[in-house]
Formats: sequence, structure tokens, C-alpha cells
Amino acid sequence: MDDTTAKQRIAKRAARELNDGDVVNLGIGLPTMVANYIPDDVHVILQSENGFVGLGPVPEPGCEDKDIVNAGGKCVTVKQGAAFFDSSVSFGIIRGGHVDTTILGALEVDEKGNLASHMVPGKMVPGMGGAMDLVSGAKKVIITMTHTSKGAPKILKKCTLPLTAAGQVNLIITELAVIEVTKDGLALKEIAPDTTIADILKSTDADVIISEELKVMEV
Amino acid sequence: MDDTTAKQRIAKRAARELNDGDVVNLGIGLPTMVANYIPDDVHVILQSENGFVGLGPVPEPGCEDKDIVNAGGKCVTVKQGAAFFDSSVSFGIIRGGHVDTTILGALEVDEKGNLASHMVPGKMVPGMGGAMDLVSGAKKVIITMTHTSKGAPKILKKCTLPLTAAGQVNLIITELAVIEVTKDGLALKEIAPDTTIADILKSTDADVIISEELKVMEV
Amino acid sequence: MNKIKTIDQAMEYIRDGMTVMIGGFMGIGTPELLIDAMIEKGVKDLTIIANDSGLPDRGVGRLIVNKQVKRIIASHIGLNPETGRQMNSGELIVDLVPQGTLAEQIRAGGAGIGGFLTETGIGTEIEEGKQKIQVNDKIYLLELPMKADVALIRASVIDKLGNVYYRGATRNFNPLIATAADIVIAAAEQVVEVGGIDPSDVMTPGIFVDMIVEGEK
Amino acid sequence: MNKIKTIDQAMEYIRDGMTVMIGGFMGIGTPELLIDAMIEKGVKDLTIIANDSGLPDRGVGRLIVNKQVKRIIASHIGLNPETGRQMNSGELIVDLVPQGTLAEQIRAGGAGIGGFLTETGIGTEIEEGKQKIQVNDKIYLLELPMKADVALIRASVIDKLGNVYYRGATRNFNPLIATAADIVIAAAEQVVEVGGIDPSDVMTPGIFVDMIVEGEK
Repeated sequence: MDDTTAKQRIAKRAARELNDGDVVNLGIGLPTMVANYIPDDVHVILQSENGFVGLGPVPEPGCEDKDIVNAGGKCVTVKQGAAFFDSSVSFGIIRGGHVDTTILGALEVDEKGNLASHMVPGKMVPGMGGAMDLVSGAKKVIITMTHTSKGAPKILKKCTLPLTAAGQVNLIITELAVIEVTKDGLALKEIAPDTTIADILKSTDADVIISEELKVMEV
Repeated sequence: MDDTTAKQRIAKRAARELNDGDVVNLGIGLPTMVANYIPDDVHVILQSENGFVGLGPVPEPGCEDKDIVNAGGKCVTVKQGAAFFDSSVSFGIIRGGHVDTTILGALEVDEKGNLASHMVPGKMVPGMGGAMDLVSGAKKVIITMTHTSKGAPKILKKCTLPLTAAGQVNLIITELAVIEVTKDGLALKEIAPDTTIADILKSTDADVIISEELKVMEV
Repeated sequence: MNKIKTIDQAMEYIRDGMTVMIGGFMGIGTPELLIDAMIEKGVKDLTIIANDSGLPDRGVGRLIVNKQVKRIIASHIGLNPETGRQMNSGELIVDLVPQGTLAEQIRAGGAGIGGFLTETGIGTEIEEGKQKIQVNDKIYLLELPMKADVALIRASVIDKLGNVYYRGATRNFNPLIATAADIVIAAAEQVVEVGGIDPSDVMTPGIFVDMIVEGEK
Repeated sequence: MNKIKTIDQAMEYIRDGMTVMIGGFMGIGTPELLIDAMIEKGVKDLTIIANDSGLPDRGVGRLIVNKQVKRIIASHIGLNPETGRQMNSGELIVDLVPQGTLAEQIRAGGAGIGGFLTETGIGTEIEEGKQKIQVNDKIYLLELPMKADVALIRASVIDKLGNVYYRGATRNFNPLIATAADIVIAAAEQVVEVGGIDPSDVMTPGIFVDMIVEGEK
């Protein structure tokens, strides 16, 4: 599967985790794509940590407002009923548990729900931005990522990179599987139609519990 | 001297402590009267702890706006250039040292600059309101009060009532004297023209240092 | 999701023994409509968190006069003599808190802050029972966050998503308590369509507001 | 008191070695006019506190490219490769702070809060060197307030008293840093007379603003 197809599948599956009325924060990159797949009858309110709720679609070229951008600094629109605020209010919303779900990318996730997403020491150090606050504060943390990176597992027994948060991840969605973080470990809940349990176990470093209600992932 | 004359004298003297551009919070009662005596060439910005800067005069009857009141719940006006905010911002201003001067009343003040102003246990317990935050946060704390209460001194060696703040008072203005709180004790800086040092010492429980630059108070 | 409710629907969420935050300052910015309804319903044993205990005939004060409150956490009770009377007679527990500390405790509750350090109250009775924490030779009190079951706010203008604009000095504690309770009920002076409030003028985002009741004066 | 100053008058307050807070988020809401002037003046060895290190040709990033910064405290440096390069070569000290913690530290600095407790960063490298405080069986990090010598904000509209209105998402860190520095300089897109901004629409009260420089684009 090419990277684009994989990401579209992940975004589409993640969109189904959102409920009508939810306040949702989507990370930059793959998580942002989730917005394209939210069903018409599910109205979520997108929070943008740079200071508003009511994030709307990308504007038509020429209709951009230089003062309205998302947390990636890209021109966006706001929906009717949006609200702007400063960064302390924005993170009050995040830290205070008023974000129902955050969907973020990751470099590594492990059996304990630990997350590493913000740096590879000596190589790539973009910084955590709002990710540490988001994963600590949001009610539900969903990680969306390709199952492996150049063939190497990203779902590990124990993260090797510096942690972005300890024990905060609830759900992992990849192009191959949907995996829940439970107190007993990682539970495989859904498997993509074009893979096998054996393949998933091979490309996963962590121990995985096969859920009794294992389902085929809708793709 | 009758009570009204005494209070007018105190308010008038206190007004001379304010500098052009100062942010000032005036307590309820006598301190509120200070606003009437601020010289025309001194422009201060009055803060009202219920949520604004730019407090203006009492409105003409019939011109009241029910949504614009001072910290005593009384109808007031705001000046051009005023700004409304919520209570956490209001006390961020107060606690953060952005109020240059607060002028408050008191039941007792003592040699250490301790203040008791918010309760007489078992008798009168109105609560501290914003007074504790104001005296901790304001750069300069001025206490305005009559020198005695029914003949009993209010400037004491040691406060007997529960403290509103410890060691925060800078200046005490009464109808008889202007007294500065210094690290060496209370320094008598000004004396009213119609009293004597002996009279002041008699009506003051605390030890008082007679300042070398003792002046006659302008009344 | 229709947030506009009848007063009776809203009152189902306020029950005996609950902790209720109520906006307003000496009654200004207090949702009197919801106080009316609480009096009519006769809900009792309430713990009230508010700036003050209002006046005997205004705001929170009416609930106290009507003996529906077992405890109040406030900064000031001086304008309602009945509060002091019930406190002295042992009918009512009164916890007095410095106003800035109270505002910040509620903000902390809403913003997921586990506590904060303040100099307010150092050297006074406010210290009692509190952790003291030293930072760079300075001693602070550790004050803890406050939350409630229900918050009752007064909106000057509200849109149907619950975005609120507060006029003048009615803002006070309203935006703070709206963040710090499980259920937030807004009594509205004026309800407008979604889009009727400029996004930059919103003082409480609609995500905080669960219910809107019309008819506040 | 005339707060409107020339850019040269304002620049007198920014000197080598100072700690400077700068508003903006990826350059949006950053006072580019003041960055221009700092580059022209060549002020150096600065400690910058800002959400991020901007882009190489935008916002705070330009000061880094021009090597005027010895240390930056920020939540994100990913959009400016030069920041990472200078960090790895030892030319620049970078302190990465979670964005919500950074915003709250600045707010605390401005609001006279001695520190606050947060769960953000628990179990990560962010814990290092920090006091941990237990409240009701939960462990928090104690984060301390931040202040600066100068704060540089970008005002969409400002009146001559310094009351500020920020359009759209340009607000971000600007109202916070305006409270937390000894000197606050606002670069203004539009200056209006006193009274030109409704008191309810003011986002930074004029009492926080010391100087206004016109000409921000």
C-alpha cells in the first residue's frame, strides 16, 4: 500500500471515533486529514490551540485572511459560531479536560500507552508544541500513524525516544489495525481486510492481546 | 472636629499621594471620597476590582446603566478608554503588581505595618472581599481612617483583630497625622495644624518616631 | 443539538446537596431567573460558591434568606445581614476566601491547574491548614482548584451554540465558573442566531455552555 | 502622557543581553516592525521568550538567523531549521517548554502567581530539576512564573491610551506577555483615538502598554 492510501485509510477510520458535539483537536499532518472524513451527520467542534474553536475548511485562494491561521501557521477559515481567545484560555480548555478527543501522530507508542512524538535527539528536535498538554489534558487520545517506519515497528514494548507523555494514549489506529491501550496491555480490536494477525504481530514489537471481539476494520 | 470634616480632610490629603498616570484602587467608604480631591492636572486610572479600569464619576439620576457598577455594587460610569475584564484578570492586575496605589480603610494598623480591616469576630464579619489581595499586590498601600474610634487608638503596638495582611501597609493618613511605616517603626511625617505632638502620642498606642523633617499637614 | 431549554428542564439538573457556582458581584451579573426557579423548586442543602452572598432581596442572598444553603464559599457577606445571622446561629457554614484567590481557584479548577502559589493571606488566618511552599527564599500558600456540579451564569447576549457576551461589569465571575462545573446553565437576556456574535467578541465559548434558558431581565 | 513613540525612541529600551518576550504564533501576531528595528540596531545576546522560533524569514526566526539570540525559550522550533542548526552547533541555547505550560508561566508572571501545579510533562524529561508536589494522591510538577525586561506585542487596533484589540488568531501570546514585562512596546496596525474601542472589546487594557509604534503591516 502506498503512503497516501495508508494515510487516507487511517484518517477515515479515525474519523469514525468522533461523536456528534465533540470538541476535537487534530494534530498537524495526518491527523488534519481526519477532518475530510467526518460523516455529514456528525458535527464536531474543532479546536485550534493557537487560539480558537470553530476551525473551518481551508479557504479558496484569494479569500485568505492573514490573521486567521491554524496551529501549523496555515491560512484557514472559521465557522459561524467560532470563538477566538488567547493562548492561556486555549490551554485552559486543553488542560482542563474540555477537549473530548485529540488525534495526534507519533514516532513511537508502547504497551503502557507511553508516547514519543516530539524529538529524535541529535537529529530532529522540533519541540513538543502543544502535544504534551494535549495528551495530558484531552479525555481521549488517539494516535494515528503508519504501522511501521521503513519496515521498523513503531508500536514497541517500551519507547526508546524521549517521552511526550507517560501512559496517556487510549487508541492506536494504523493502516493495519486498531489497537486499544488497556490496563492489561495492547488489545487488537480491528484488523484490516488485507492483512493477517501474523503480519500484524510480525510488524509490532509490543505484545498484543487478540481481542475476543476482534473485527475487520472498515476501510 | 466632626466626622464628616475629618473624613474630608483625610481624603483630600490622601489625594495628594497620587501621581499622574497611576493605576489606583480605592476601597469602599472614605477611600472612595479621595476621587473627589484629585488635582485636575493629575490623571489617575481607577481600577474597580469587580472588573474594569477607567472608573468614572457617579452618573446623573436616570442615566444609570444597571450593568456598570463599582465594587460596592453602586451605579457608576466608565471614562473613555476604559476596559472591562473578568475577575481573574482583575486580580491578575492587582496581584501582579500593576496597581500603583491602593487606598483602603482599616479597623487597626500596627507598628509592623500589619492591617486588620475585615472582621470583628462574633460581631461584624463582612469578609475580606478583595482587600487581602489588594494589600499583598499593590505597590503602595495607604490606609485612611480616623485616628481613633470613640476615643480608642486604632494605631496599635500590635493588632488585636484577625489580620487582613501582615507587614504590607506603607502609609497611614488620619485627620491628625501622616505616618509612614518604616523598617524602624512608625515615623510621624506630618502633623495637622490644629493638634499637637503630645495629643497625637496620647491618641496613638504604637510607638511613634518623630521624623526630622516633620511638616505641617496641608488641610 | 438544541441547547435552548425550558426553566423546568434546566432545573432537573439542580438537586439537593449539590455544589453550585453562581455568577455575579453584589447581584450584578447574577442569573436571577435561575434563582427564582431554585426558590420555586425548593432545592436544599446547597453548597454555593460565589463572590458574595448578595443582598437579602437580590442574587445569591435570596437562597440564603430562604434557607436553601448549608454552606457558602465567598469573599464577602457584608451586604446580606441574614448570612451573618445564620452563620452566628450555626445554621450556615461560611468559608471566607480572598476574592482574588477565589477567582483563581475557580479558574484553576476549569483550566486543569492542580494548585497555585500566592502571597495573599500569608500571615493571616487564611494560612490555616494549607501547605506552604518555598520558592527562591519566598514563602507562598498553595491554594487548590475548585469545581462544582453546576454553574449558573448570566449572559447579556448568547447565540444558540452557547457563545456568550457579557455587558459591562456583569462579566465578573461568570466566565470563570462556566469552565469549572459539570453542567453549565446560562440565563439569557438576549438570544441571537449562530453568527450573531463576532468570534472575537465571545467571552465564554459555547463549548462550555450546556443549556440556555431565555427570559433573564 | 503621550504613548506614541518613534521606532528609534522605542528601540532605546531594548539593549544587549536583555530578556525579551515576543508575541505571535509561527509569525502570526508577531510585531515584524519591531523585529526589523532590532535587526537594524543589531542588539545582541538576547534571551527570547516566545511560542516558537518562527520561520527563517518571519517573526522571531529572523533574529535567530541574524545571530542576535543567545538563548530561546519556546515550545516549537521545527519551522526554522536555523534554530536547530545553531542549537546543535552550540551557538544557541534552546529551552523547549510545553506550549500550555509556557503560556501559563507567562500568565503567572504577569498575575503575581508564585507558581502552579500541572500534570503536563509528568513522566517526561520536562520533570528534570523541578519540584514535585503531591495533592490528594496526585503528583504534579511545580512550574514557576516567567517575566521579561521587555515585551513586544502586535496590536491590530490600539487606542492612544494603549488599549488593544487583536484580530482573529493574532491574539495568541500577546495579551499574556503584555502583563509580564517591565516595558511593553506595541507595534500597531491601526491607531485610533481614545474611545475608538468599546471597553468590552479591549483585550489588553492600556495600563499594560508603555509605548505605541505605528506602521505595523
